[in-house]
Amino acid sequence: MDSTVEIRWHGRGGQGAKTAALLFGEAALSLGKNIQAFPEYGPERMGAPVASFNRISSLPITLHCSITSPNIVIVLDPTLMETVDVTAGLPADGLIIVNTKDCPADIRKKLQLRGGKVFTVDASGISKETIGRDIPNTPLMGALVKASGLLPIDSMIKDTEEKLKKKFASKPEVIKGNLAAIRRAYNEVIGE
Amino acid sequence: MASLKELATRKDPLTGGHRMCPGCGAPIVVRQILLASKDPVVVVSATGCLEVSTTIFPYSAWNVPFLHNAFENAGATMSGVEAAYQNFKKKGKIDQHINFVAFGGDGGTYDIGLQSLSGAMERGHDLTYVCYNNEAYMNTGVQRSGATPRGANTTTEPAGKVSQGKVQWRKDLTEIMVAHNIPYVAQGIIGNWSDLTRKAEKAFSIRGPKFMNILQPCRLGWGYRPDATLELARLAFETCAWPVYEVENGVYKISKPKEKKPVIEYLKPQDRFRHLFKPGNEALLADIQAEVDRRWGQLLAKEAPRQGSGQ
Amino acid sequence: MSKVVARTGNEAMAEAMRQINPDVVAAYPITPATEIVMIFAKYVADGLVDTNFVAVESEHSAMSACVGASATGARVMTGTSSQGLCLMYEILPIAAALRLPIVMCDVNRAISGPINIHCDHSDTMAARDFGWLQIFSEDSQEAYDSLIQAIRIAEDPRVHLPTMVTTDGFIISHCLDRIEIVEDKEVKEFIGGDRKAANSLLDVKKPVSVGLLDLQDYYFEHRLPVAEAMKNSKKVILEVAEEFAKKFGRKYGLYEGYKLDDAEIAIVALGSTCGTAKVVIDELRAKGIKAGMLKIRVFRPFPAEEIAQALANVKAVAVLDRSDMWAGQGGQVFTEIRSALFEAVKKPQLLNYIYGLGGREIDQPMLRSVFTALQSAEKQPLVQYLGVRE
Amino acid sequence: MSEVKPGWKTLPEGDIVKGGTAAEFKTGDWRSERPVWFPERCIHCMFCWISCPDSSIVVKDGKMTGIDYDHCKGCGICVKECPVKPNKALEMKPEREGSCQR
Repeated sequence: MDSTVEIRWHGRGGQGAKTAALLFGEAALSLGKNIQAFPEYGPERMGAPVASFNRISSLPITLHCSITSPNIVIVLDPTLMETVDVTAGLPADGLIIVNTKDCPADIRKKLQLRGGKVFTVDASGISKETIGRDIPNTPLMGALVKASGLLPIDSMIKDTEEKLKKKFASKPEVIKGNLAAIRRAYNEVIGE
Repeated sequence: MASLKELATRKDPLTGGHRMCPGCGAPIVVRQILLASKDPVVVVSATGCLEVSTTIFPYSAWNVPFLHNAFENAGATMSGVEAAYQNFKKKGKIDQHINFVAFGGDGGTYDIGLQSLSGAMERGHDLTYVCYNNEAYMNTGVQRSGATPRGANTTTEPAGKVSQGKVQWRKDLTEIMVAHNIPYVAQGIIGNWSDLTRKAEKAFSIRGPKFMNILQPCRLGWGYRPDATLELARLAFETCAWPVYEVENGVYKISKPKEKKPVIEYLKPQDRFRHLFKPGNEALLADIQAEVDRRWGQLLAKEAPRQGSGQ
Repeated sequence: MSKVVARTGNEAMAEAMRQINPDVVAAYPITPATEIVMIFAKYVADGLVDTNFVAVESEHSAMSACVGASATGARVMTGTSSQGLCLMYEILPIAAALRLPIVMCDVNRAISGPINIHCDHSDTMAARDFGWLQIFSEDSQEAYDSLIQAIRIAEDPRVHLPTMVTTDGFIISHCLDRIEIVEDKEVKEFIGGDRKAANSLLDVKKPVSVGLLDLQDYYFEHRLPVAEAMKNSKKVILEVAEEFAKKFGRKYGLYEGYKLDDAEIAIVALGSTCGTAKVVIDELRAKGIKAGMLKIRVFRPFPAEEIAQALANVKAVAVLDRSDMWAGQGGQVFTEIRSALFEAVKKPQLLNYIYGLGGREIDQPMLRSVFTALQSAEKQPLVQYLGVRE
Repeated sequence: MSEVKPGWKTLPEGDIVKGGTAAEFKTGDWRSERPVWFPERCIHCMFCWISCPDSSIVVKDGKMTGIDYDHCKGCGICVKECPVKPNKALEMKPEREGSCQR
């Protein structure tokens, strides 16, 4: 991977789109990549559609402009597809990963998508079962790794475990749940 | 006092389509207070959640004239609006009565805007200043303010390994306003629309400076389910953590809960106080209860005894 | 008919304010501008004006109240100086972006630190990027005349920008001078009735929202029109000046050339220093030295093309800055003039003198020394400090 | 989806708009759950109307007539404040169900 891979995360304020981009960026960094992770800053409140972004590259990244044609789009909340143009700028060989109980074919129809490759995973369901709350962002990292092949899953999980250990030192169950969620989403994500 | 049916015939001062969080209390404060005005209103807002989220160009949620200037100057800005109005009235250019209402969050009122507010009150402008008080700087991400209660977790005075959130007690702005000897000061909550609209009606019936300090739970900064906004405010009243009262021309009138609940019933449902319930913090909880009791007692003592007054 | 009276700069400004009879004045005391609002407050107390005077608790609140009042469509004025102006800085560009034609009497004074109450232009120069028109006055007469013109300029639909008219602290503000005052009725006629605002915050039937949050998609589109209005204001300033000259006989422009047409050496200056310089220039002229001066009256908008043209045939020019912007490359006026001359095919050699900070004296020998240096300008350092001890 | 926004020459002077334009901005898509109204249970007490932060309870002639789903963000306050017993006149329902059985 010499060229830069650009990722756009679509979520709602409070859903963890920003955190997902940060966590994924950090994991890629510890695996030797050059990375950027940045949110879209606005006055939007909890529940409002928001986006965050990653650039991942084996070369230094000096671009500081917004991402308009992402290689990968991740949708944290399926209801966003009703109003947000989630496929905007997605190239013919792009990937879109959606947190939904729907099948990829249904999503393709819904988005009227011609090119690209569609993946779906019930990240909300997985997080409810593993973490106990609807926080789809961590499982989607697992789905992203599987769909994109950007990073080896074991190293990514190991890195995330270390990050979470620092953050949730007193709550081992949260760490366990998150790691299980990533692993399950990695295994359960369906492509076309 | 206007019934809900009557209030519902008035034009809604705020449209939907603003970008406040789902379940936010601030627009509830605005709607309940402004709906209570029979006369037209003109609004000034300090910078803050309410202002930012209701006026993203070209979308304004305000169905009434609205002006935003800066963070710390809602009092002064409204002073200017009101002075111009008085001038036009004197010259016969306008005869319509208008209620002037300034809104500020606790940051814009207790802290950075206190001087401007104090000046406006002291100069006697005919305006009502409403603090929608969510007890921290929510717009910038839950930083402590002078209104933040002791023990609350904020991003600039967080709960950590060696400290348990905000160390200091909150400042009593309502009493500072009472000390301005203005004709009407009220402290209230959202969650009791009849009390809040009645207080607003009273404020609008009085000429001169009025101040209202309205506790408004913030789901982001306080951490609770979005449908519990009004319920939490009621708990603040029922535990006397946030006394509900009014001071008209120096005379106190206090709303007393049927039964004063322990303050932990109010603290427990909120994420910002979660750390207080960890083992080792019992003394701090007791401390908070003691301070609530002390302040409540102090307030009760200010109310003139009803018996024997001949009224 | 005008009458000749003795007035200090502050009195002259207050007199103009009385004749303008604004709807609202909000102000706070600060030396050396205090007198303006004190005198005006007495006019209010005596019923000589219809103004609502708001004696606020700070300059920040003064400007905030001015914004609030102006948003109703009222004609609004204020006065301040130095730290007071500094305290207003936050609100000054808001007034401009909201296109509120507030008019301010600004008495130039040094800014802290160290604290100093005397004249220099640091306060006003630091406010040069806030979308306010800035008109400097050499004396009380100019301050009086410009303040009356400022109402017309600021409220012109092609401008709709706030405007400050300045005098030099103490040197003019507290110096009794001969000035000609026109009749109240004539001022009223010249101004032409009440302010005509397109929108009013008091229009409860057609509610507007003013001062909204702009994001990446609109902020830029709301900033550019201020620059455009600033450009357009040049024409308006000249039109208003012409009408003023026709009615009252005194002529004003964006700048004033003093014996500049055939000058070989010249200075550029603002404010009271220009009066002293005129005497020095006359002396030099008597000795056959072709000295001249360009007095900048309007610093915002900056008359760049006009100044470049006026200085084209001068051999050497010294720009006198009564403020230092601490950039290590001279003062604000110098930087602007240097930039204005960049494209000019014919341009003078430029020198910069920073002088008179904190009320430090600027007298004839000092000004003579500047002209002497200009005679061998090529040997001089680019930026020099005049009148400071080594 | 990209709207054409006015340039600086066509925008009105100053930072000003007509009041109430936010009604054109839809926030209904913020919802993950929606309140559903059961008119037969409704006593038209207006508690939901006076408590709604999004001005999304539609009232005509002193009676509740429905919910403005264009703007309702699904906070659930209306349901919580509804005093009707035993079954409230408002209930929260998931905004959408999935199609894929796994």
